[in-house]
Amino acid sequence: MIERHLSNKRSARAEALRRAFYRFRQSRLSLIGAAMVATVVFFTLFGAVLAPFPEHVDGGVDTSNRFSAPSLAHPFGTNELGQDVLSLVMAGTPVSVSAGFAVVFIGSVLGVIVGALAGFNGGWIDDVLMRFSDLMLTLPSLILAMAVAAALGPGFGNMIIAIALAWWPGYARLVRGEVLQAREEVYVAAARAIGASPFRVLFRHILPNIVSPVIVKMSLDMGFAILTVAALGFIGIGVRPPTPEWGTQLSIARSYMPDFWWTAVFPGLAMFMAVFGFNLLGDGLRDVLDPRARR
Amino acid sequence: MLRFIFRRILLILPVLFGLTVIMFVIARVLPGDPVGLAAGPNATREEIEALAREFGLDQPILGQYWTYVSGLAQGDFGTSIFTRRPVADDLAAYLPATLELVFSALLIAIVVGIPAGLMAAIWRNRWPDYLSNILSVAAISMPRFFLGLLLQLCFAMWLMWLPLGGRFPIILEPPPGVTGFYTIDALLAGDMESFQTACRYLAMPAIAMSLSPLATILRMMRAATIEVMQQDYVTTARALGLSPRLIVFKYVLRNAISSSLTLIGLYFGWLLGGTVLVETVFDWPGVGLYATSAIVAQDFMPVVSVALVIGALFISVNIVIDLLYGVINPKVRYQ
Amino acid sequence: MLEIENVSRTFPARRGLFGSTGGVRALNQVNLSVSKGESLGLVGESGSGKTTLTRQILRLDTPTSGRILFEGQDMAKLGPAALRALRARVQIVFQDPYASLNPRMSVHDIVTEPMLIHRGKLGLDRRQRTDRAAELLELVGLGPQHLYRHPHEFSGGQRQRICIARALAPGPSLLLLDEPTSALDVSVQAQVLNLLIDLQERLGLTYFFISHDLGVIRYICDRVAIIFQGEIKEEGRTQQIFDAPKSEYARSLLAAMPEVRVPD
Amino acid sequence: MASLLEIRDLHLSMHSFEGAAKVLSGVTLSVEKGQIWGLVGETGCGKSLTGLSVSRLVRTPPAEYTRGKILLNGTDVLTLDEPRMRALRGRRIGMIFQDPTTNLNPSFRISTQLIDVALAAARHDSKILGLPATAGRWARRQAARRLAIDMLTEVGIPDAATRVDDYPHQFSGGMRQRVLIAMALVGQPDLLIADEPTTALDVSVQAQILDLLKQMVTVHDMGVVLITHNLGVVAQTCTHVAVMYAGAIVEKGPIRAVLTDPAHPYTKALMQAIPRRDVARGALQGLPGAVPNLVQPPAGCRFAPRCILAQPSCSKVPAEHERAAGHLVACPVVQAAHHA
Repeated sequence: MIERHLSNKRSARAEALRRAFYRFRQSRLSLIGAAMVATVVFFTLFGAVLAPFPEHVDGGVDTSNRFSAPSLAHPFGTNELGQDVLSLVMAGTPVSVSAGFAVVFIGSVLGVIVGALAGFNGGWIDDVLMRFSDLMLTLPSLILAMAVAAALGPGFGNMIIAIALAWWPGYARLVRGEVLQAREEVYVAAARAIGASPFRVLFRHILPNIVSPVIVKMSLDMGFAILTVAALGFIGIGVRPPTPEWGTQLSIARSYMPDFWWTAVFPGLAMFMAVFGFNLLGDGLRDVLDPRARR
Repeated sequence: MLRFIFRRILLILPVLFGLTVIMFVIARVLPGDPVGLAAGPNATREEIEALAREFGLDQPILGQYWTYVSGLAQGDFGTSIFTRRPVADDLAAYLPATLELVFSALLIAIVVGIPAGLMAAIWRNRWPDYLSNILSVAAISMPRFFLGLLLQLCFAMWLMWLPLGGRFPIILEPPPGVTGFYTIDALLAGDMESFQTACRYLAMPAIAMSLSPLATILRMMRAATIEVMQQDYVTTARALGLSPRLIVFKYVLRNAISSSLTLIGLYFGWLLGGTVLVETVFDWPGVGLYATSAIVAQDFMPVVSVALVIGALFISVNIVIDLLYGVINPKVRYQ
Repeated sequence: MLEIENVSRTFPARRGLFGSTGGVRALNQVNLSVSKGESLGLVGESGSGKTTLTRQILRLDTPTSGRILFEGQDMAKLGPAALRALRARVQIVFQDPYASLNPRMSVHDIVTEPMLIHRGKLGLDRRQRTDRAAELLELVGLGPQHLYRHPHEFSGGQRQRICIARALAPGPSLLLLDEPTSALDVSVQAQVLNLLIDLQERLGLTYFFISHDLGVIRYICDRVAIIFQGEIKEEGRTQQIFDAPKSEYARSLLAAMPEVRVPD
Repeated sequence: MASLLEIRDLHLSMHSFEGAAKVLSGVTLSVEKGQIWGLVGETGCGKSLTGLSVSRLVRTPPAEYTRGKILLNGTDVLTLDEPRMRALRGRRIGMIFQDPTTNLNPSFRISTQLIDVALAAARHDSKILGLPATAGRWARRQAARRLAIDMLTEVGIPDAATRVDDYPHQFSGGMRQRVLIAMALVGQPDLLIADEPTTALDVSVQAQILDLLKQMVTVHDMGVVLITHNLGVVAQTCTHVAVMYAGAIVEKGPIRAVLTDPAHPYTKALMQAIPRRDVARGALQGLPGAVPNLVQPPAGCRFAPRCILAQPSCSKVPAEHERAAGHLVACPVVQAAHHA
């Protein structure tokens, strides 16, 4: 008899989803953002495969064909080594996106652990953890990431570790604040009153209710993480060529401006579009998931 | 009030101490071979060891740390392995340039961002709001160094209206140093020509730098204004016949600014960190460029010092913001 | 059943950014006792110490001095296991039915959670817990068709019924009712009050009913205590206090009570 | 002579995700000077929207006035443009809201807030400040300040001349509500709309504020609409009462008449749900069922689905009939019984 009501459970969830989707659809910009992110994800998966000149992606050069302007054969032109810029830009997508994702993932996991510990326990644990993350926040994240990346040496993994180390305090602050707020909710007092263990209170009653702001921050941070990855590449302490990376491409192309502007403009635009997409999507998600920020 | 300021200033000290520890850990514990790099690829073992001795790098870490911190207490920031000059001198030379850039960028961001945010909120959900929304998301998404390159391409290379980079023409004498800000120094000296030159050099980097904080301040201001406009006291003011202009520009504005203020403080720190990229693009002789070249050379004394100075600046600005907050918000003041 | 003996709670002085505040004495030498099966009403205005007192009884907070005995046991001396067992015996229903249910949990999960926590004592398996939850929902005037819905699908009165079902789940003997009807409309309030009376008769519950609404207290309670600035100003049979209040404060409170009566 | 306030057959729809909710359907009410009307009903019955509509503070869209008039001294406020409406707010219509903590701006001294309201009202009627229309800025400011202090004294703020420059958080809840009453009265309005003015206050403070309201009506010769969910507050304060259910007034009249002889089934149900002095334990009567969905409200009487007297004739919109002098009930079943 009770099983029959399980269908209620599903229909209720579907109804909630439909409402969320309705709100999301209300904002045309977030839909555009979602479409852009879908494109970015598509190129992340297939960019290297679909590139018209895969041999250039692997480091092949074509010195006879240096700096040719955008044409039908090379819509984005070619660079100082005669490599097809379109192929490099397409193949750069997985590098930036996976690095960005890894940074946000590691940063948020670390930050959620630290923030939840601090906010839930309070007392000296809170003091120590929060003093430390405040300290990290005082350091400009880019300089910190640069220092760590330089100390660790170049390389994809090192770069991710370096940026993620500068990234977690933001999540720790956010999560701690949310936990502190959720801890005062009446339903948490109710859970404690029925004898729930601290572990249960944290995992069953507090954390599920603070997932939304964390997801919103993650989606907004994806864009910034991609930017930071590119910034390190631009300064010359990120990924090294021949790994195709947008920031590095831009930094090399800089010296060939203004005559060969296409070598700089197209990787830059790719970067901008990817970040723009994630930010629009994040905005839309915030409007749907975070009732306090809803306009 | 004075006691509050004093307490806050005392609180800076442990933070600075913590910063030195963090930076030292990064600099010394992580792998890397600064001496080897500084000595050059052809240096012999003996040469490298001599260099290491000269900079105290042969001592144990705690010893190095102690030397550094006790030096700091006397205003000695150590010596750069790479430039072989005292870091303090380098900082004194580069810091004013960075501050001038950051303050101009912040000024642009505030002067444009706050009114624009207010307007977006007033015209909420109509086309000026939509436009400002798209533009601000775009501005936040724009990599600062790419924007810098585009500005250079457009205004310096094609139109040739503005200089490509640098802070002042090398052939000219910069205005006499009082504040270290060329624009203000030129004005103080009454030298309008130098002022114009300084502004022309400052324009592109400051704009490239200001766009993202501008957009963030705009969005924050918009959200804050909308929130304030939904407060009960605004309904009461409307119900009692106050004009919309009075309500918005007197009652709403103050409350909205006071909630945007904290964000501006946070953004100051972010801007300080972000100078690295813009200074690199525009060859702006500030601490960002200094830190970048030091990092690439794995020369850590300058990096530690830049981080310290930026951290101290960040905290000081936030103390000032806290005070301002108290001025605007009577509840905090009287508690 | 419940004895509150000389309980005081002082909140220590706090140092703020711009100065410090003095200590606050939220409860001062409070003495109360509730016997089995009765309803004691606690009346007070905001800031009178009502909520602080509830938190002491639930052991969510500890008195600065004095002690609270539940069925003869000093609550402060209970070990963790005994405290957990106590949590099953003393339950609470909060004021705001919109805030006191976790929005991410289904009614089933909300009502079975206490049984899950106290499964050692209750000895119910998964299936039995679900069945019991369905029974409880029927007991409070809802039905098994509501089991897999979420709190936001219910009205205020229905939510308060869910809260009552959750409070009954571990089989308590004492129920703290902290303004359970203040957030509800009168017609719904009447239903919830009647439900509470009905449950008390059926299950032999003891009520500790906190409210600022004198009418509600008069309707439901056998005895009343009036609290003001952390002190009990008067205590006695409901009838007696409403007919002939002794203390000055009780008199002024009753005079201010907005009664529905035809004006002269 | 026109009534002070006359609401005629007011219909209001609210557009939302679910569709257009018909939140007010045929509200008719008239208020004269010297009367205190209690507008009672449960959550969502439209009592607050009715009050806000008089000051035209309901945003359109999402709201839309589909029918009816709101006549203030004979002028239909629904036809006025925003500047002319603003000339009425504060000057002809004063308003007080529920929460005294959030209705004062925390960042400004109460003197600033009171003076601004006084100056805004004086722009439409310079007599308020007791100055000729030609008076200079400074003189007007000074006069407004004096007026503010006088008003604060009148509403019972001790030592008003010094407290006037305090910030809202330096006052207690009851005192803040007094300040808000002073603010609403500073423009010498003819009509005061008080929306749950005592709900956020303790009982003893509530009694004081209600007494103050009654006193102000006699001193300033106003009409008052007191919106509340508490019938006890109405009994204590009002001269007249109107009971609302799901967007319509079901019963209204002089307070004595309605309380001694409640006729509409909803009014009766409401009275039986209140724990009064003579009600025995367990004898309260709750009202089963729920408030109807206003997007698709029941045709005719909206109370019919929960009504014990419901009959087929209830599917038509009920007309009001006069039960006694000024005592109107919108229920055909009761009417039939009354005439039988």
